[in-house]
Amino acid sequence: MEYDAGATAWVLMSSALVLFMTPGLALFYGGMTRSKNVLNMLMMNLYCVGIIPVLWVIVGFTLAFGSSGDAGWLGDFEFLGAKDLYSVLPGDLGTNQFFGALTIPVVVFSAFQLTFAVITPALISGAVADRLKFAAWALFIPLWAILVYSPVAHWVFAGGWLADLGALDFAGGAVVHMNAGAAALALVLLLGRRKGWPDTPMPPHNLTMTMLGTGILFFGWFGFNAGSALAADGIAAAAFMNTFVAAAAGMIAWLVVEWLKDGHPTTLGACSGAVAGLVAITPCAGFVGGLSPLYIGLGVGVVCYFAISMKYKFGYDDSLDVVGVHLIGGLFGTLALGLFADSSINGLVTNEGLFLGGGADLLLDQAIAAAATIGFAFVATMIIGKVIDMTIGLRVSEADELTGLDLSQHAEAGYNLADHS
Amino acid sequence: MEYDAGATAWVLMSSALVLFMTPGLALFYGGMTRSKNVLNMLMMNLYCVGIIPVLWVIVGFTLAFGSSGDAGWLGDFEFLGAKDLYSVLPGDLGTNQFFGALTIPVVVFSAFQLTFAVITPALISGAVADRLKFAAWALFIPLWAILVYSPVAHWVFAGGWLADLGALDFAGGAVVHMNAGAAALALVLLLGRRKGWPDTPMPPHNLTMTMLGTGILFFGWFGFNAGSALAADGIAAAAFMNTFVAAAAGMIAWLVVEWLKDGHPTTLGACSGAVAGLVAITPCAGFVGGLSPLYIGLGVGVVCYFAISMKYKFGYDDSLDVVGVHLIGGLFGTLALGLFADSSINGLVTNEGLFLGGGADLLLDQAIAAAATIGFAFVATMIIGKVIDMTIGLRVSEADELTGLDLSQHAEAGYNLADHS
Amino acid sequence: MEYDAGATAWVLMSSALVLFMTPGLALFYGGMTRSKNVLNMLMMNLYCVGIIPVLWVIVGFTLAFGSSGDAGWLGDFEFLGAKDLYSVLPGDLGTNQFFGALTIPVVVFSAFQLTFAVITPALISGAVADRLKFAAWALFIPLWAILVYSPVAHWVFAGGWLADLGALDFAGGAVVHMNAGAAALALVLLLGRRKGWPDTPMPPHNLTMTMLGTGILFFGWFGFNAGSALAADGIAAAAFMNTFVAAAAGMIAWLVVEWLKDGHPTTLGACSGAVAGLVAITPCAGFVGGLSPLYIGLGVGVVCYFAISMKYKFGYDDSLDVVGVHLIGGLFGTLALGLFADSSINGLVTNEGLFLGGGADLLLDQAIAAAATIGFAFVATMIIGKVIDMTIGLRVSEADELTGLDLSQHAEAGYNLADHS
Amino acid sequence: MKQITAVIKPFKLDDVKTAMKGAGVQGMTVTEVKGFGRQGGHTEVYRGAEYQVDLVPKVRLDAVVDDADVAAVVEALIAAANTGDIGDGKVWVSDVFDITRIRTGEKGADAV
Amino acid sequence: MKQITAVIKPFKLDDVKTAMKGAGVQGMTVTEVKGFGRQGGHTEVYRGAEYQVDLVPKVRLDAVVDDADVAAVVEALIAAANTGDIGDGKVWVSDVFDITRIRTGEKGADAV
Amino acid sequence: MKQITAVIKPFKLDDVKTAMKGAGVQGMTVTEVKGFGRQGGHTEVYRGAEYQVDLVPKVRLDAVVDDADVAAVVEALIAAANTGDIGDGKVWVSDVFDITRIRTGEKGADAV
Ligand SMILES: Nc1ncnc2c1ncn2[C@@H]1O[C@H](COP(=O)(O)OP(=O)(O)O)[C@@H](O)[C@H]1O
Ligand SMILES: Nc1ncnc2c1ncn2[C@@H]1O[C@H](COP(=O)(O)OP(=O)(O)O)[C@@H](O)[C@H]1O
Ligand SMILES: Nc1ncnc2c1ncn2[C@@H]1O[C@H](COP(=O)(O)OP(=O)(O)O)[C@@H](O)[C@H]1O
Repeated sequence: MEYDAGATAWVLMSSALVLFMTPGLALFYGGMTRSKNVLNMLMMNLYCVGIIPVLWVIVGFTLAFGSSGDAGWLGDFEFLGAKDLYSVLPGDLGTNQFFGALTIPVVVFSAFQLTFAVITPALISGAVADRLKFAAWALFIPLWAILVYSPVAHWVFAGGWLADLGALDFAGGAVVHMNAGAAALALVLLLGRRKGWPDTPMPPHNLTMTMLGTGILFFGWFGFNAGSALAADGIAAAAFMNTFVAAAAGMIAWLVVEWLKDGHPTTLGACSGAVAGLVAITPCAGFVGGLSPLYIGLGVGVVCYFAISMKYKFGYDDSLDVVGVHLIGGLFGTLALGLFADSSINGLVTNEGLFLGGGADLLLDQAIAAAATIGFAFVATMIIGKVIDMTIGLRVSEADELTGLDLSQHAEAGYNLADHS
Repeated sequence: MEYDAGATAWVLMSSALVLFMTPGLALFYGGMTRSKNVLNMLMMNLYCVGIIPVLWVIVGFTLAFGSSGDAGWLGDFEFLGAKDLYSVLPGDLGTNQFFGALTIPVVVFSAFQLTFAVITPALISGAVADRLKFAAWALFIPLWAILVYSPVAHWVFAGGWLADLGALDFAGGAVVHMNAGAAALALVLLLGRRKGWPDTPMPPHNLTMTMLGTGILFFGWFGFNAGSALAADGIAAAAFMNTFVAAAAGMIAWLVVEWLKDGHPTTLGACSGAVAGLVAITPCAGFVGGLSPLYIGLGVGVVCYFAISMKYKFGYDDSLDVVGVHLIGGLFGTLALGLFADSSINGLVTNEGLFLGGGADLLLDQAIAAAATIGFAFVATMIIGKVIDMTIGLRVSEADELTGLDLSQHAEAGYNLADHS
Repeated sequence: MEYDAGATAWVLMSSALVLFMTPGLALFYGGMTRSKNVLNMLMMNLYCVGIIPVLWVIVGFTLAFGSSGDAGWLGDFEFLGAKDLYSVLPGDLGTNQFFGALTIPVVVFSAFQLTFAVITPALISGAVADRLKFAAWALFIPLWAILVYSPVAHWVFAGGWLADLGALDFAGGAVVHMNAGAAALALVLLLGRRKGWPDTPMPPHNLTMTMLGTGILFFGWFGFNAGSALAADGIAAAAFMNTFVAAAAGMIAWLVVEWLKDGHPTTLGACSGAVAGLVAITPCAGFVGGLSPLYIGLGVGVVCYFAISMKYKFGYDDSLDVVGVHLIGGLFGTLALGLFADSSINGLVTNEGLFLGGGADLLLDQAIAAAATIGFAFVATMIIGKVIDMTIGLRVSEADELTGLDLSQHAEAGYNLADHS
Repeated sequence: MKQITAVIKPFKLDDVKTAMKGAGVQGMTVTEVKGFGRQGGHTEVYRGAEYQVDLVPKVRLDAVVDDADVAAVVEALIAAANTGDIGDGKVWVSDVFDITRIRTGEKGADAV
Repeated sequence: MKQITAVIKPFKLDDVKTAMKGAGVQGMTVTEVKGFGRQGGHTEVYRGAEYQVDLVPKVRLDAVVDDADVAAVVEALIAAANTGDIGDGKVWVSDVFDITRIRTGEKGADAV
Repeated sequence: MKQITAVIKPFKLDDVKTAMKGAGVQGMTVTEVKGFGRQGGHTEVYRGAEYQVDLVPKVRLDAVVDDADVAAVVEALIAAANTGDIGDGKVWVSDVFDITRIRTGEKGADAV
């Protein structure tokens, strides 16, 4: 088969961009931790870059994308152990409208999807910062990838039951953000608060690192969203622009709110707002147009600003605000698509959004998809987390927490700026 | 219409690359500031990533690219509020040779141009480092974007009067570099010197950050210049190679001069020379070939090395050398194109450069374009700056300057490496 | 000629990615040095980004790729001084199967190859950290580029004698990694150990920088390997996926071994393992499929973990393990291709690997290529190094080594975090 | 006047500062230091090479106080800094002749 | 011999160093410290959470000088470090028995 | 009790620590400092602007020891820190009234 070289080039590139997001995320979070825990944060993210691809070619991809388009719950084993992965034709991947139109090698599609499978569990790291045993993480990630990520990816991205129902998710509002956000909530409830939280100040140890991470995330997110068009066409173009505008609007909204409320526009606020905008536009990116991304970005910037203070009210220590930004931001975007979806942008939109006169049908489907994803991810993560807690234990000792996880878990120090040699 | 998927892929990618340059610029400059002002520098840049896209879809794009090819002064309102932005066909964008040949969705073109609109005002931040009120910047940027950037972009990139005159600017020697450089000069004249400058040493607080920023800028500049071909063709290829060679030559020239003059080849010199080379090749990138980029890079490396010491002579505190590098480097490149433009590289070159036997016509047009851009940007910026100064004030209090802008403007500290928790 | 826009887009992008690897490498190594030498490490890498392109357009490219496909030892001068570089058609570049199929402008091919020429000598910097005179490096690099890199590139990439023999090297296992690794070994033997090594601890001064560098390297390596397909096709796709999986497997293998042996999974181990995986897959990337990248990655992760301790046994101070990772990892990958090469992935594989039933022919060719590359690079580097040592001297004075190379070679300090102004 | 110097665990800084304020101290100077002592250190591993690090992060406090206040301040400091675990640190007192507030030129008890 | 210890505003370091050189000091040791005192601190905000930071950056100087020079050095130091604003810092003097220059073994006034 | 304070070259820290341990010191506190002195400094260049930097990195050690041990410790320290080159640093001794181990409340010689 003749592949479309332009599409292939763009998806190859997008895959590289999305892979780059995980180190970006590591820095984004790493800058916010205390300096004694920065390497542990980086390692939690790096580890996902290591273990997930190994699992993916063996079993993860086939569980997510085997028997694509079956309106079902889980993939089958057709690609087990990378079988046929390098030779299968896109047309054989699945029979629905979406896969029928694929013009790139399946192995590129698989690599692109792999990058999503890598970053999704990595997102959870921000919530459990500073106190999770690395061995527990090392066990949690493969289990979660197989038991939670692959199924949800199948439901939504592989023409599984949620896609069949009519819910839309362009690039992972459900699969990535709500999924990880709900898992994060479950895990911090099991894990408990950091020693000292919330009374002891734990300011970010290096905001320049966080801003660099934000830059990388922003950059990579173009691959995430516009790459999800799986072609270099008008839909990719729209997704690109929407991503840009929503991120910008999220930043501006957050800055305005905090300037008014706290008296200062902050770097961390700018970064947080941009990420919130990026999260919210993710499900919508290739389905909306005009000024919709502006409204979505502005809205989520305000909503997430307030969402991150929930943790103080309810007392769970979502350390770096994974719940506040990814769960809430992902939910906001998923529902917003029910308002703004535009069939002139993308023919896959069969029910337009409420504000475009398409009625509430899509909004309802979106709500169902959100509820299903959040519910499943929360419960499944609780079970996995509980099992790990009862076996090897989730949490480091108090002494190890005090010393810092870099030394206690990795026998390393992040910084040795003073030199004695 | 069938878009060219290869071209679309390349321009999408280039847009992402150019967007990534602004965080890169933030780090480039941020490393050069004192540690108490690093976040403010990052924030000035981030803010451009936030506010400009919001303005762009509403009004910036249409002011720059409405009625493209009209040989005029300013765009009209055809794309106001993102109207038709997602649906207009490239052929309808403008009627001149350039737009007629466009083979990518207009929304991609708009996103690509947006990245230029973001980074251009961001460049100014380096000049005003360490003493500008953030509120003043927050006001200055949108005003400047609309009153200065959009018009100049129209003149040059949208077939406005300067393009019509015959001046060439492949990727923004005028629109980006001289424009920002002249604005920077105006602003520092209004703002005055940093307390203590030039007697008190204010060494860069983190040159590793500056070198990282340089790496990102270099990387992104391939999108900036080769993406400006708006296609994945031989012109993009030439622009790519020219960018590479000129940056390298700029670095080598700077290093050689400083090694001879100051006794040491420095990291900051290498970074500065590379950036100077990149600035100078920007207007020339898709219009020259052979060893021309080598000569341009070598020339600008030497010229900018000397240009940055003008500030000591004339006593204006262009803190991180925006004038010395972008105004002078952009001017150098713009004029160099009058010497080296080569019609065998690009058919848009109708008058070849002086050294290629095309006479002085192009050189003259280039000089006019330079003068017009510099003059307009300088005067308009002066007016905008003066108005802001007279209303909310440009400069922070002396106490705030001493404390540092991170704490005084953003209530944050860049680094908290010592941990007390 | 009509170029393939998709292929051109991908190779342009890949070139940018590979260029970005050199700053990434600078950070990867820079984080591992002591803080007083960090800028020198960055500068050694930056300098390659400066001097190599200048040489390349003048003479490096033609020595490597002049008279491509001649089964010979060195290119001729057909492209001397960039002659015809911007106009030659791909079909005229060389007559063998490989160049005949090229569908991108030659200048893009040249830029892509240039990025390899930049990073290969840069790799050597890690071995000579903390004690090499910058002037010696400034002289060594151009000599090595012309006398070692261009010939070896001709042998392998330009259809020279090694390619003609039947040895395969998809993206530079020999040309890049063994070549640089053998050179590194030669140079550290001449240069001697760092003062204090191995008794005095010299821990990495900033592992967050190393992890950022790793992220950039990983990202860029997709361009390195998948870009080496010189098209956006199924081979690029396979190379991409293989790169991803091998890097991941290398990381996991290293982490497992060190966790078992040293008691902790470390950040530096994760980074090192990923890089080892990337090195080993480089020669194999577009020639293998299925689970082969997994086996290659796992194997090299274990092998390199042990290889880096050779230096303690034999007493050479390969400071940041260029020999252990690049020479050994490159050798491992080059030989592994003799086991795993798969003609169903790439038609250029005429002898399949031993494990695919193709017998030992390819393995033998690979061994010859490895021996030839290592032998030549080692001897030639010894000679170049010796000449420099006898003229301007290789090593800084003991006082300069103690003060640190940043101050003594560059009159700069990496960090000025405390502010007195 | 006396100078009270204490070396404490970093995470105790806040408590100790509060306790000293409670005992009447109005100013002090804080230095990030590393301590060597009975607490021992830890092992770091870089690419298989083990390093014994016997310096652990500590915080040093210096407060000049009036002779009359020394006992109370030291007591408060010890109470706040004590965790009972090895490495809690030391506090010692030495003589100061003369202290001047730079801003005003005030001396002695008026200066602290 | 006496040890003069001063805590000053960081941006005054250069002036103070020059003044002390002027008063005959040939060496001193400089430490980056944080100070707590009347000057108070500032508020930092991270994602809406306000932190009260009551430690401000200061520079500590230690110079051992001959008894005869103490008064002049302290005076010069104060003059240079004074801005008149709160937080200018302190200077205090304490006794030193014995100072040795490590390189030569010289003692007392010859060692400083 | 006496406090021994030394300012040494950073790369000598390990040797000095070992020597002091050998002389019976069981604990000490280490501070990264910058020193100004006869050694002079160096020039830094940033974009053609030359800066004279006269502060060089040093390490400060503070150890409180029993009066009886002072001479031996100082001697050991000097022997280990000496390179014979300018900038080797100083060591000086001052009086300490009272030292308490925070963990146990032990005082004097038992506390160090
Ligand atoms: N003799 C000493 N002089 C100065 N500082 C000391 C001395 N002994 C210990 N310290 C400091 O006190 C800290 C704690 O001492 P250590 O012996 O580890 O535990 P403990 O305080 O429980 O006896 C050390 O890390 C060091 O900073
Ligand atoms: N009693 C003290 N002992 C030691 N250092 C002190 C003491 N009081 C103040 N300092 C130091 O002096 C600095 C300035 O003191 P502060 O009370 O803020 O202002 P001022 O010097 O104007 O009285 C403090 O930040 C602290 O570092
Ligand atoms: N009078 C002093 N008081 C305190 N510290 C001093 C004094 N003189 C020198 N030092 C410290 O000792 C270090 C070495 O002193 P210096 O005069 O450079 O060389 P040397 O030790 O060979 O005489 C200085 O960098 C400084 O930290």
